[in-house]
Amino acid sequence: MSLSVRLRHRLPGFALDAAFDAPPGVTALFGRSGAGKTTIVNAVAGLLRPDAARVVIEDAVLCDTDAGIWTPPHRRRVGYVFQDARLFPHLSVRANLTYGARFTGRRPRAPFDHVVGVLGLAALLDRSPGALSGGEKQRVAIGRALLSAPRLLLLDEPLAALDDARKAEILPYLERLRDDTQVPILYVSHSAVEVARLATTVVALDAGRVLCAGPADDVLSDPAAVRAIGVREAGSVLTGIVVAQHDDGLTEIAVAAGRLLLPRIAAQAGAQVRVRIEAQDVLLARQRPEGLSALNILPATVRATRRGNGPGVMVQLSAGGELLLARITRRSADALNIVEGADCFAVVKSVSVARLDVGIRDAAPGPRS
Amino acid sequence: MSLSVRLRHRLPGFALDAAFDAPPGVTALFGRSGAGKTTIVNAVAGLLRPDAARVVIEDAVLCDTDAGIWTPPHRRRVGYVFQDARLFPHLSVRANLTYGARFTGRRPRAPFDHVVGVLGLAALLDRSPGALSGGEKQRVAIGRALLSAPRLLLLDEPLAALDDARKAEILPYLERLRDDTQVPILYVSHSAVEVARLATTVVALDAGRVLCAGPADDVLSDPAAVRAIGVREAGSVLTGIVVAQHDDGLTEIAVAAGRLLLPRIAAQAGAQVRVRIEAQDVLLARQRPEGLSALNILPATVRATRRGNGPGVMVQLSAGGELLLARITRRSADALNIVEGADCFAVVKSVSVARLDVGIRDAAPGPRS
Amino acid sequence: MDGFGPEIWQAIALSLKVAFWAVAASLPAGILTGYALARWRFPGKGVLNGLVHLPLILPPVVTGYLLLLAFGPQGPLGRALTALFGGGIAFRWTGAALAAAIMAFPLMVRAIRLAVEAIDPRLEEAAGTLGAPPLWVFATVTLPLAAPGILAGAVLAFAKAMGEFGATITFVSSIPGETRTVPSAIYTFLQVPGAEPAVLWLVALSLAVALSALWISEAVAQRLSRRVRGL
Amino acid sequence: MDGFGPEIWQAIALSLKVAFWAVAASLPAGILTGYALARWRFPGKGVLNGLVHLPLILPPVVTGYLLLLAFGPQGPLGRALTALFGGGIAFRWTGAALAAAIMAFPLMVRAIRLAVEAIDPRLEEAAGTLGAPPLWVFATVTLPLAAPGILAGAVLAFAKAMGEFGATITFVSSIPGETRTVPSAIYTFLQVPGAEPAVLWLVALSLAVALSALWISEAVAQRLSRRVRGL
Amino acid sequence: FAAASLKTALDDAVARWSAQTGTDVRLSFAGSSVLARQIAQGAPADLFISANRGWMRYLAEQGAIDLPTQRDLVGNTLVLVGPAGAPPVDLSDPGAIPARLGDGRLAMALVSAVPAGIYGKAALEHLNLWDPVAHRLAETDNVRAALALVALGAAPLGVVYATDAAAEPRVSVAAVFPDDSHPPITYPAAATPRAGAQARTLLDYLGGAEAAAIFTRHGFRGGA
Ligand SMILES: Nc1ncnc2c1ncn2[C@@H]1O[C@H](COP(=O)(O)OP(=O)(O)OP(=O)(O)O)[C@@H](O)[C@H]1O
Ligand SMILES: Nc1ncnc2c1ncn2[C@@H]1O[C@H](COP(=O)(O)OP(=O)(O)OP(=O)(O)O)[C@@H](O)[C@H]1O
Ligand SMILES: [Mg+2]
Ligand SMILES: [Mg+2]
Repeated sequence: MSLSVRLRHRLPGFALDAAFDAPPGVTALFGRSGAGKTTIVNAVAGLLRPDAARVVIEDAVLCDTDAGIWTPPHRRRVGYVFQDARLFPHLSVRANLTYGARFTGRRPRAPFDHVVGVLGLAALLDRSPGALSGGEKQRVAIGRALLSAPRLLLLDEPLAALDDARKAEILPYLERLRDDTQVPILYVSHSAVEVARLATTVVALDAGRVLCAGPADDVLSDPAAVRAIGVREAGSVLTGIVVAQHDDGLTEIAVAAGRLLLPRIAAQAGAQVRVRIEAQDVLLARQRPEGLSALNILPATVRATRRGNGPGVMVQLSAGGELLLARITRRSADALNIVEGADCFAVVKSVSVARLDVGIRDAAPGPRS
Repeated sequence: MSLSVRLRHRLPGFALDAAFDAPPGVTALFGRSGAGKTTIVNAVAGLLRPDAARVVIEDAVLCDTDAGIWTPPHRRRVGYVFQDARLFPHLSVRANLTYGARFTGRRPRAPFDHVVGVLGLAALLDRSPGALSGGEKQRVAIGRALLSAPRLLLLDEPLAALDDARKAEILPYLERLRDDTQVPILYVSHSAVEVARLATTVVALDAGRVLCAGPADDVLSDPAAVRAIGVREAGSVLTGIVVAQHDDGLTEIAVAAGRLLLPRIAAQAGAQVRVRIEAQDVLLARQRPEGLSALNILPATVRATRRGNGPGVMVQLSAGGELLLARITRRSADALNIVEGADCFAVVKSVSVARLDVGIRDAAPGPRS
Repeated sequence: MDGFGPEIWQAIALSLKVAFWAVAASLPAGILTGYALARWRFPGKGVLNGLVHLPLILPPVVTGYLLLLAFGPQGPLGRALTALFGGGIAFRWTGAALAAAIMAFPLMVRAIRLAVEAIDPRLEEAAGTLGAPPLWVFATVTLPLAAPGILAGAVLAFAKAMGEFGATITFVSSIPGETRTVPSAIYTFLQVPGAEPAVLWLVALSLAVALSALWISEAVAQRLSRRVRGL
Repeated sequence: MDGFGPEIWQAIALSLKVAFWAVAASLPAGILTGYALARWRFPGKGVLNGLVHLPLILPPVVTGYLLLLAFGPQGPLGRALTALFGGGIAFRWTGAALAAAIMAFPLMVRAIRLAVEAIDPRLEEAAGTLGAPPLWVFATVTLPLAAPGILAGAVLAFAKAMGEFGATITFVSSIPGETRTVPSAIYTFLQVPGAEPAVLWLVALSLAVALSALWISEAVAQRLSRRVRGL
Repeated sequence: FAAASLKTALDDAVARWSAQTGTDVRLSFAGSSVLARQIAQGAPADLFISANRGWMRYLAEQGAIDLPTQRDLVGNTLVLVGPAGAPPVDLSDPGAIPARLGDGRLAMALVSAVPAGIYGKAALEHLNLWDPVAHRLAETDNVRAALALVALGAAPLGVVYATDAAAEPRVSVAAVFPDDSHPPITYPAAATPRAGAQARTLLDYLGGAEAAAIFTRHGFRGGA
């Protein structure tokens, strides 16, 4: 299923004019505070009636101002996790979670116990929302949306209030949701780690306009686009296949350019994985370095370099045909003579690639086996 | 000024029993969702009446259940940024910001225009809170607390809803606040980057109890403590002095172990800085590596290694007397024979140390010049 | 003065019956009206609002007279009722209940309207995104959240209905056992020199009844509003 | 029938004056009581609540009579007033205002109480952490946020005061220019054979006045509640 | 202070007197019971005109009126009314009223409290008509409301004053109760102890012939 959004709306002091297509999978809305992310999500959910809009899921037209079509929110079947949790204060956590259940019709639903387990809500089921902590509220809100068997998930900064450990538990679940079900997800987040891990498509917004949009791998490794997102988070995504699980807790992954050793990933040999490597975690050397604690050294060719105003240089590498980004200082680039066409070695520490950055794809993007 | 907190409180299904001392500067409350962070902050603010408590700022006893002392919230003079922004809906942004101004007495206040500038609120001043985005609300809430000239700042996840760019603008301001004024800050955050950058003291909570507490440098570089915080965020903090600003956008900093070249820091030569280096950003080599794009190579000695269940090894190094953490794989540790007492070289990429991780201390911790 | 036994108890029972049914029967209309005034925009909203307040502004006698015009045996509504059910409501306790309901209606509606206005519409939106159709949202979100206000409105209306007299006696007169409620009994005694002790008796009785209803409702309200706060 | 000019206008002006002062003077007490009932816990809260509802439950005539007993020239409070200010309020327009205020009080209090209950106490907490002492918090946070409810209460009370009659005529009689308000004028005309046109006239007039007040208040309320929502 | 049912007549008479003497008079109309209680509580009234003797007696016992000034000002007649054009009812036939009532009710003011009701009950008892109708009453808080019930067709018959019946075109008199069937219907008037000379002259005026003519014009039996 795919989502197509075309919106124009004026608010006092703010004008939104955005259009993007979201293929199946997770589409991340990225942008600064006040860029218009929540406004877009509200329009998709039908909570905002835009001046002009056309929103289509697969072939269901949710709203088309030209044609005078308007589907009311409750028939849009979107699961919306609000930026503010908006739990029903008069219902228990359990009743909040099951609120949407009676409207799911015959669509397949996530099993209640499973969602509760993943989100760590078991101990809270009989509590009242007023007595929950900020993060607990947000987890209940996520569960409530998931259990309404939506045909589109809208997540507005769902994990912002959560600690990393909790995030690390919930992210794989969202991943599985993305891969197992065909539910498209519109995901608002400030965290490039989350976005890189989940998103198939990234839409970068600024002041109500789309700055750039496209497949996550492209946008996140496009130095120009990366500027809009925030330099620190630039990185590239390599696709690989799990080759073996080693005894010392490392997983060996074959990527186009060679082998990577990463901290254990819970995936069978043969499973396809996406590995995000932040540009700043990549070191370059002209000769293959020896005696370093870094285990992963990939041969690569410089495709382009881009110098900004700062001290850094973004280097686009081709590693076995795949794109790899490295961010080094200008001084190093000059010293090592990193120019277009130069051959070099990319050094990536194993532990630099934290677990949060590795996404599992049980099913390869393409026909299932 | 310093803060001392001793609390016991029972809620249905949750028991808080925590005690810690917060020296001047920023004290970070760290812990998972539902650990009791907000509960503690509420008790300090006087919004919760704990079963048993003693809260002292400097020598003002805010509350002492044994002695029957209870200062009502409005006389505690705490600036509280709530997890939910709690703006006054009937007042404009400007009126929200100035709400506390009339109660400041003769205490020095932050200049209005300055706070508005730092938080990027100028365009919002005449708006109503209902029409703000999530991040905008939170910024107004921060400004409101700052402008009330508090003698203690309570920040409950103030930056969670903000994008990195905005965070990077606000953090230096909080830093300056910490250093210029003597206002102690109790800071709840899930982000180790924020905590490492700001915190002088870290208090790690779990299920209502203090797991460990102490100076930020110690706690954040203590592998045991780091486990509680989340392995990914382990790192150490080096203190140095700005030596020179180079033309290519790099700043040279002298630390005990040698020189570091970092992306430009807006500080005068001679200024003292804290540089947080995440354990995972440090590579080790037994010989000084050549021809690497990494500019910073510090000689160091292994003080201890700690192997967990995972594939990683946390290596504690002494670099010129300062503590440096490195996280490498077990495989590398074995290959390079990293054992206690071994001499080695620590490799740190310049760009690994993002600006968010560098804190400026105009005034050295100690007597001012 | 306690010799007047059965007639008094009859009046009290009748008052309770009338007030109860006045409130019970008008509650749905009151909720609908309060909700409409709080949430909807429609032409004639101002007129509806005025109409609701009318019984408050008009002297009760006038309201009673208008009721008589409409529901009397010759009135259009009265005839319709007779045709439909084979009996009108004039001179019946049902008529007294109608008069009490109409007099109490503005109080009930105002309380409900305030309660609905205080509900955060974003909660209703959230329910909508979960697939709940508007009526279901109303029943499961709006109504429970407005419950304390609805209860307050019902209590006000009940108190008013217990005390109502002017419109009632004008509309359905004062027939023992049928429409002679406590207030009209009190009125009767007030007209006679020297009956003050009887009046006191009756006043005390009706107070006791109304106040116990009030206090019970307070207890319920407290529990309700704690639930609504989510504690 | 429009020949009775001045007397009618006098009654209308008086009604307005009485209703206005009844509302204006009781508003502070109404706000305080509504707030106390919504937020405080104190012994005797139930009693206070009952007391406030009393005028609603009692037949107006009884309330008027009780007022007469207390504030009449022979009553204890009446004597005290006379001693203090050299003049009582019985049979004066001030007395009419008192009667109207007391009759309208329960309506006002209930609306205010509901509005205060709907305010999120966490906003008041937030104001407290900013250094605002409780009274200031009340004035700058609670009061403005309750404003729509307070207005609603005042409007209800005003409407009730405009229509009040039973207690007024019992307490202060119906003296032209002093205590003959529109409702008591209506009452007197109702007692007289053949005065129906005058009654209609009066009813229409008082309706016009009350409804315009109502509509103006609605407009204000709408603006207020938009502000309170923060839009 | 005067009973409300006297309003138009008294307004007329007093206006005439005011014009003649140039003295301002303020009239307060309400139910007799209300006014009597107010006077008992010290209301600033100079004259009191009651709709029945009971409340006057009540004040007299309290010493709140100046007894020697008491006099009956006007009188009234009790009639049985039916809808306009209704045929006369024979009061000597005990079955006539119940027959006319059918399953309707007889509208009266409160028979135990309001003067018109008390008089009406006395009259019916005197004529041996009470028992059959005692359970068929629709009692109202005042005689005007009883009249309205008949006028609007809600009650087939009602017992009201002649003055009321005359002013209401939608009813017609079906029978007149003989004067001896009930205590005399009079409006006693008296001055209060605080009344000044002017008030007393007004009382005298109201008892005089000119005023009687005015009262008669309004349907009362003047100068009783
Ligand atoms: N009124 C209450 N009654 C019962 N339990 C409560 C109440 N308030 C909070 N709790 C519980 O106390 C625990 C601590 O809550 P607290 O809000 O302090 O967590 P927190 O550390 O701030 O979490 P978060 O990071 O999610 O905001 C939670 O488990 C919460 O469910
Ligand atoms: N009702 C409104 N009236 C006027 N302006 C509004 C209204 N609602 C939102 N805005 C403005 O529109 C802009 C976009 O708001 P939106 O909530 O979509 O931002 P966002 O991208 O979600 O930001 P954040 O990350 O801070 O939540 C903001 O500048 C906001 O102030
Ligand atoms: Mg948003
Ligand atoms: Mg919290």
